[in-house]
Amino acid sequence: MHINILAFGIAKEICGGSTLQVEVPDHATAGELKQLLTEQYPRLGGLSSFLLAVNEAFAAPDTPLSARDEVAIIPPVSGG
Amino acid sequence: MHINILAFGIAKEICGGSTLQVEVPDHATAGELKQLLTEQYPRLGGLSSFLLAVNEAFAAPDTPLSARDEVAIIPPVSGG
Amino acid sequence: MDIDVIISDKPLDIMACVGQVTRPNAGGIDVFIGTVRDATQGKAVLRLEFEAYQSMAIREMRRIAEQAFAKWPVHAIAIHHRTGVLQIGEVAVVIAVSAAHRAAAFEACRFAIDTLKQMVPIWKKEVFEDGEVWVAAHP
Amino acid sequence: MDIDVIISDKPLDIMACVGQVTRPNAGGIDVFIGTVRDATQGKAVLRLEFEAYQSMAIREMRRIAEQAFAKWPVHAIAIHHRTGVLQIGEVAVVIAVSAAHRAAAFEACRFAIDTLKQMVPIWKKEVFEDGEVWVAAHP
Repeated sequence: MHINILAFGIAKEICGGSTLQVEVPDHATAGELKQLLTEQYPRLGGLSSFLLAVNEAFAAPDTPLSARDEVAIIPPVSGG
Repeated sequence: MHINILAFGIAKEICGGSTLQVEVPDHATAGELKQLLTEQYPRLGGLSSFLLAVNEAFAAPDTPLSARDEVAIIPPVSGG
Repeated sequence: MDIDVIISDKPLDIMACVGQVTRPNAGGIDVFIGTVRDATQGKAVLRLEFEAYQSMAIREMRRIAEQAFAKWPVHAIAIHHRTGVLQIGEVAVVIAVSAAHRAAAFEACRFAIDTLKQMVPIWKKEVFEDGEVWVAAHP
Repeated sequence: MDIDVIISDKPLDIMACVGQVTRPNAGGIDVFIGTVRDATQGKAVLRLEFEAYQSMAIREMRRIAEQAFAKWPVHAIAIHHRTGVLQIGEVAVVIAVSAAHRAAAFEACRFAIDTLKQMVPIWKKEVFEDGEVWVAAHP
């Protein structure tokens, strides 16, 4: 299935845009998507950390994904 | 010697005015004056605490007094 | 729970934030104001740029306020965060917390800014004379 | 040391106090605002009256700020206290502390209000429907 992904901050620069589409197996998890993104964009692996959010909440590695989810790449935050 | 004393807050009410004059022996200390005030105005002894200030600083009991000092009765403070 | 959360690309109004938490039964209000510093680790900063994942950031800010209500007896919490380009001295964040007694206001306000900096999806880019850096991105 | 101390019988201006500590090298400002609460221990308060031993109170407030400078790396401290008759919701005290980093600002501000309440010769009378009480005067 296709997953639409939002990218913010430095992730937007690494991925070359604020939205991207990634093809994942059906029933893929957030952890598997993170793995796939790190392979596709190796510079994500060089960040202090990065998390995925699914539907506006931080996602655990075993969070299942569906094609309608809003997924976002969350590099280290630095608000305030 | 005569000591001029300022009274604030509840001490002003207990002593019946914002200034009073007390006669103390020459070379009297702040501790001795406090004792004398408590005898003269027994309700001061009923306060949670009271301190004397000499020349705008809290005075230790052995602080010596002179006739030109600005002495103040400081009942429990409650600013802020 | 009396929570006011704003993300705005317009200058923040500190007194509006304080006004959101002012209550006749509040004895103390603690306010934290985060401003743009002119230097970081000795290097002159020209300006900052803040970017937010707005919908999620609003959720997370609200969640922080809810957690503070669960931990301390507070009356109201307002969290206002700025986005976009900020010049030196401009206000990036204002957090105001009111409570009957000051200890709760101080502790909840400190908790809110500490947690915001750890959890809320907002990113800050420091712009220097010779380049730009996304803060905290790299080890 | 950058210290601004005021005792005034006019309404306090919160933003003026914040303005006194705003600096381009400050990243965080913590502000404590003490307001007149509408009740104390469940009893309705009509108004407060503050009296100060003004000259000594100014000295003590300045001393508190100096102690805070000795304890924490802060940039500027402003302590403004109101005197006279205050209605419910009015501002009795504003303390603002700026620092490069927020921990120092929070801790110094908390220290300043805690110490002010213990040491500064200012007295508060609570006026109720049926009488008046000098706060903390009696055990």
